[in-house]
Amino acid sequence: MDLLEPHPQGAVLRTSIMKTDSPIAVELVEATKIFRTKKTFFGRSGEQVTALDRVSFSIRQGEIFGLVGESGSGKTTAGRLIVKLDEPDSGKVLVDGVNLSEIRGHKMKRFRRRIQMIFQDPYQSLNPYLSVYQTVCEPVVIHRLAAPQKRLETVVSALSQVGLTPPEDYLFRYPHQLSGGQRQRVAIARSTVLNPEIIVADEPTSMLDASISIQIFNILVRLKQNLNATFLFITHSLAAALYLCDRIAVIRKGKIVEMGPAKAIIRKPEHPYTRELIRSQPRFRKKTEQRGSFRPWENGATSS
Amino acid sequence: MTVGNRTRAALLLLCAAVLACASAAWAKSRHPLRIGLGEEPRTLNVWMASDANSNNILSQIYQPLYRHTPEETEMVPWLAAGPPEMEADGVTYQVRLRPARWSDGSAFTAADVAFTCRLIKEFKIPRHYSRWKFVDRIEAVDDRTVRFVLKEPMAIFLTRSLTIPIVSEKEWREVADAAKKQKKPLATLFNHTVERPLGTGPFVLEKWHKGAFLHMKKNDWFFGQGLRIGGRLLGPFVGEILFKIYGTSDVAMLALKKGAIDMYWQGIQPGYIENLEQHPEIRIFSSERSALYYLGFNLRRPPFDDPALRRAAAVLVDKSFIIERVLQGYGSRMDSILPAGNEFWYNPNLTEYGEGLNREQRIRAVHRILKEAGYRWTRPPVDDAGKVQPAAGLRLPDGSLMEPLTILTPPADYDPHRAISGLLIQQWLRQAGIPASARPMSFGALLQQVKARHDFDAFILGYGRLSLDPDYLRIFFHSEFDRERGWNMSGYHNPEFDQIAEASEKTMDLEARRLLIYKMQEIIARDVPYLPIYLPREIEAVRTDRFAGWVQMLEGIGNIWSFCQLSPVN
Amino acid sequence: MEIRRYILGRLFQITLIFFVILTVLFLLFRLAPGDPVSRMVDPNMTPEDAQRLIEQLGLDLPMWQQYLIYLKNFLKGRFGISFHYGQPVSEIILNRLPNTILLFTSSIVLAAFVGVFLGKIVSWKKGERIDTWVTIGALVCHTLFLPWLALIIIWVFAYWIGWFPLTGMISAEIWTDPSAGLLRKGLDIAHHMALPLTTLFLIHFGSYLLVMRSSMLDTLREDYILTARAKGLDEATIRNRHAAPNAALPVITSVGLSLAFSINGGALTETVFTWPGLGRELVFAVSNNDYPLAQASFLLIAAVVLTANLVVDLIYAYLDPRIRY
Amino acid sequence: MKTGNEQRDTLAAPAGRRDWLAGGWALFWENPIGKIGLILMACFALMAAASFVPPLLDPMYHPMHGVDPEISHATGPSAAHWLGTDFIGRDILSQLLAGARIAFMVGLSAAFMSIFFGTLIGMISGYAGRFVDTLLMRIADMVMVMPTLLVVLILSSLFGQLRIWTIVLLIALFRWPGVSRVIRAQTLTLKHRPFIEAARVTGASHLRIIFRHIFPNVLPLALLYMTFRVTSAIIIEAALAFLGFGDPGTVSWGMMLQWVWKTGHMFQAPYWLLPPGICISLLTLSFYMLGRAMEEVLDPRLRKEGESE
Repeated sequence: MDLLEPHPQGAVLRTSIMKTDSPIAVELVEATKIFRTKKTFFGRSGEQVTALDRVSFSIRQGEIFGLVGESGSGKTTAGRLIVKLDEPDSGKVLVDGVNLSEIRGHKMKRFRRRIQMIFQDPYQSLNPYLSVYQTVCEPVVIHRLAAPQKRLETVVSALSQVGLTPPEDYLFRYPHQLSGGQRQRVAIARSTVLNPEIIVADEPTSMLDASISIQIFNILVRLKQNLNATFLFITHSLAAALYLCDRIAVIRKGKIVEMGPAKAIIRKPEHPYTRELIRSQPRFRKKTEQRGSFRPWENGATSS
Repeated sequence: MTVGNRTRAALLLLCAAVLACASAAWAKSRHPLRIGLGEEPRTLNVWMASDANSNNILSQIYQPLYRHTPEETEMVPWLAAGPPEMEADGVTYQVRLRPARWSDGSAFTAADVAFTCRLIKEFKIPRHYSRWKFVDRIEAVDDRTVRFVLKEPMAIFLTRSLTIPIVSEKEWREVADAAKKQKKPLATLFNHTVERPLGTGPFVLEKWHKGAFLHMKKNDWFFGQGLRIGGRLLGPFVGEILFKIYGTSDVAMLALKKGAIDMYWQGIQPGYIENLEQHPEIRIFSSERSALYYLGFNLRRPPFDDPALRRAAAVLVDKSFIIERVLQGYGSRMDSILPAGNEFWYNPNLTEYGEGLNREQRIRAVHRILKEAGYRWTRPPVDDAGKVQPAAGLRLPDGSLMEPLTILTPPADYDPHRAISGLLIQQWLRQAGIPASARPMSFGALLQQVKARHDFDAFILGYGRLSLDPDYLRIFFHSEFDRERGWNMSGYHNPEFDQIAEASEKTMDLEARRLLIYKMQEIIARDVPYLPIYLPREIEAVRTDRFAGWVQMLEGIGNIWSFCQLSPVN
Repeated sequence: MEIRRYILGRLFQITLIFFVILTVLFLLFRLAPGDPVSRMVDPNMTPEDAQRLIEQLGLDLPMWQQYLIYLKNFLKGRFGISFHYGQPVSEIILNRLPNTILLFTSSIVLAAFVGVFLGKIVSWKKGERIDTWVTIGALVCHTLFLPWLALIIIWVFAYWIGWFPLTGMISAEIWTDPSAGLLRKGLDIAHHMALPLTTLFLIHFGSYLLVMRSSMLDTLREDYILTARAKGLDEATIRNRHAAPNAALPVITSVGLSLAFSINGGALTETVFTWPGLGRELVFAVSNNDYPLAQASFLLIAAVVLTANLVVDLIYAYLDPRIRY
Repeated sequence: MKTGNEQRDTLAAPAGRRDWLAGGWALFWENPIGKIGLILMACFALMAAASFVPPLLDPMYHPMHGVDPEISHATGPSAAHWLGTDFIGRDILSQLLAGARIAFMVGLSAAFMSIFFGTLIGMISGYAGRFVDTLLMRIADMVMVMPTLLVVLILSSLFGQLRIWTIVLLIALFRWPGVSRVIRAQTLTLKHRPFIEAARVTGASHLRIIFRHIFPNVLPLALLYMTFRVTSAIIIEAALAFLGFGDPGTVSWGMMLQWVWKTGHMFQAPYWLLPPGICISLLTLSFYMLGRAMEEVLDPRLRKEGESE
């Protein structure tokens, strides 16, 4: 197995190596999603865009699965289907074998607690009118995770887990008083305060500077360890996918063109699109060559 | 820029034209009498017309057999040639007619009179039918003689029945026949549009320009022209009348001051007087009215089913205050249902509740009245030391707390005097702990509530243009009229009163009838189902520089005598 | 194709809305207390008389039957007989409608023109003193209390200075004069219309000015204005030929949207100036419990506003191809 | 430790909320329209506060029931009555002061209610979409074409004279559609913003999303519209009272005008006619100006422009 080979990501990743026989956590079966342009008064539809075209893949428990593709390829749509922000037009999304479209009512709420998403743009994903405390506490309140008097404690611990220390400094700040990296940490804290089993991370670093991205990666990796969660990592960066993911799928125009262990795909891309993707990312090339010096998580862990 | 310039040029041109037009004053030799009306007449259909403005116009056109002289002392024959002749049986009357012509030149005959009366009976025309249903037969004896046969002797026949306006058979025969064939004859008759009413009066309608004016011309066929009736030489001496419609009195007053109208045919608020008096050309007439403005109680349910409470309310209402301030002195207090000016029928010896007392004395008096009647307060209006204090927690004699009650009044836009009086009375009643609040209501809704549903505690209403004959006393308080849409709105039941009222209806001897009417007034003043409050005066203003000869009588100067006698100044 | 569908859709919506208004009005007027008969305060009106009249007017039928009759008559264009005037309501309305249209449209058009013109000018001088003062002036005019303003105008211009007739629409003297020609009569109407027109104009032009001003400021930031400037066109040409026509679009919408508001003002103006229009008639019908007349006038007003909104939408869709909903 | 990037990030971040408010305030105050509006409004607020004083001095200054025992007709200004008295001897100044209180009460509460309805309906409509949206917006269209004054006039005449609170409620009920359209449009843009989706993912209910997440975001806009609604509410109440359909138990400025008008003092008692009319006009003007100035502060486009100047 490729995964057993010595891995440049060293100790961190090794812990995440999953067993091939662990049960399937998330599965997309022939999922199709079509977006239509705005409807007119008589219900006549406008133009159609197929965001996902009969896509199937499965993620095993504890796995970090990468979904790689350029923008508009449908990778975000797949993530949104999994957290049930969108419904597939055909096909199924299964979580622990349960079809998502059948989950309703209070079951839905329980489901929400188990699957969380980290959004791409931290400038957009935080409500500007809620303080850090209010934002992070909200899931706690919704799911009644802690008694009212223990909420502060829960929030503080979630904040320190994402490296916002001392947490008290941040509790009563508003998003516009935070930097991008700090915001994304708050967003991560909001997702992880629920101790979710599955986390969909939708390009969590694409809006951030490189050095801050690395800190964020680092936090994600640590969280994964702590929570033993399953990860769907959506990215356009093959480099990030390679470093973080166990397996990846390359998606193009709503179709998966290639899927397999991360390293195998990047070393031996079979589909021309994957090759093109690799070529189009000079940074990736360069960085894979200088891999040895690129270990941001080691200092990142102490940086903030 | 070009658009702007063009617009501006066009505007300038328009302004110039308008100004030129304005300055080119109307310098014609015509000399019409110009009268302001508060509102447009509703209709020229005489059967439908129940509003003052329509009646103002129609009174120039349709004429009755008899009418009151300006002095109001007697009825004089108008279309009739002489007084009605009663035959020995006491129920048959014969009326001779004057030689007269309709305004189209055709002859006015007994057939027209008979037709009019039969029309009323046949269609049961509301407001008129009640005065004709006791008439058995109407016959045209010859062209100039009509005979009426009554079912029984009726006091109001002469004063009320024979004063209806006579219409021409020619004008109405076809309409009536067509209406009779309809499913709803009365509605058809009511909704018949009259374009050019045909009458015998001093003026004829020339044109009604809807929303703007009515134009009337002298009727050359007017029977009274050159005659001396009621001691007056009749004209008309005015060739034309223009009735202009002003929506508000303020503007009409400005028009009067500016000289755009010669008279405003509507009572005006006392507020105008001071200012108008400064104009040398303007003369103010303040005339008696035959009216009644009163506070009515609901005797069908507590708390006003108790006469003691009604009397207490009567003491609390400071009529002089209302007259002095709200009416600005242009009115007089009423203690009877009849206006004091109706000298023959008016009973001058009635209880004058609260007369001459000041506020504190009134409260003390009421405290006494109510205490004796068994009322209790948690906080009486007069404390043990005899000091007047704000009262609270009034309990009825049966021990229950008095529920909040409402005094319904017409809205301020309809009659500000009554609306404000309502608020004042509310305050006064509260001083004795009576939890009253005034509630103005649109006129239709108010009448529905009071007259049809009988769902109210108290109300303020008024009657204008009450007839001189006091038969309305019977209609207001006889228990027969306590029903849906009946005029006994208080729900007053008193067998003694009913008996006297019935007798008064049929007593033909004036003196005997007067005693009965006196007694009825006494009973009402004692039981207070209505508390008469004030009798406003009719205030009218005219210009004196163009026309003279206004005749003042009850209800003001806007009467047929004025229009028959007015003549241009020099 | 697109636009036709859009128009059809809007028409369908409007018909639906109109039907709802029709029904609501019916219910309101039937549930309300008070009927034309109880207004006849005359001791000679006996309870029997009243009952007879109510039957004759068809007010004693069951509600649903009245409603069906109402709908049937409406479809036939019959609005019943006015309780107050005893004439067919349609006749009264037809008599009053032209007067309202005359006063209303001329004031709105005038206000829109002047508002657009001034708005164009002041937007060009943004930040200068004239801009501030004109804006404040427009705000003041816009918020003046209309009936009060109308009364002051009557007082000053009709009574004190005496340039204009007090109220009304025509002078009886001229219209009863057989020698008066059409021109003289027309000028007489114009003379009477001057003051109510001024009142409505003052109330309305401010809002159009403000809309035009901000719309102009938006437009001036557009690229094509920059292009025009770069081409070296003179300021007046840029302002009048390039910016203003585009900036005037929102004014059209604003006219449409503020129509309901304008009708309130129109009714008040007509009432104070005794202008024999529909608004005044409605106010009167309402206070006289004349259901058929009030109902029909209100329906007509609603229909006019609805249609005007439709027209505005269409004009907008036509002029601005970007917006096709 | 902060990396250089993070420092730069902090600098680039928008200024703190307080700074933003202060900036807004400065911009607002710079605007002559905002300044005049605010000063005017402060004057009227003072009047409203002062309305409690005269009846304490002497019961004859009670605006509704108090009458000067010496005076029984309308009189001009004097030492005892600075603005004169009305026709039954009530003090005009105390009526004017009480009118300020009523105007504020009517304006603010009707505006508040209509904003409340409008915001609620707009948020629900925009958030729910589909059938609910269509239904609510068609209702809004329908209500929007109703001339509010005439509708309230009809209602008040049908159901008897209305109490002041009924009038307030009716005004609110007919003035929400404009607001709800704006709020709906705003909600539509917010609805697909990631922070709303984030809330959905955390399991927030629809109600929670509407009130916790959308509401604060549309609130500034709603408040802006409230100032315009205050204006129209005051005008409608005054016009209604002027026509004689107001609450006779209140001393509103419209009611004062009605008294002047109906008692025949319109063109003879300028001391009685002018003050209420001027007050109505100026108070509505002040709210309108406030709204205009606020609009410029809130509109980021105009704001940028303002800052660059």
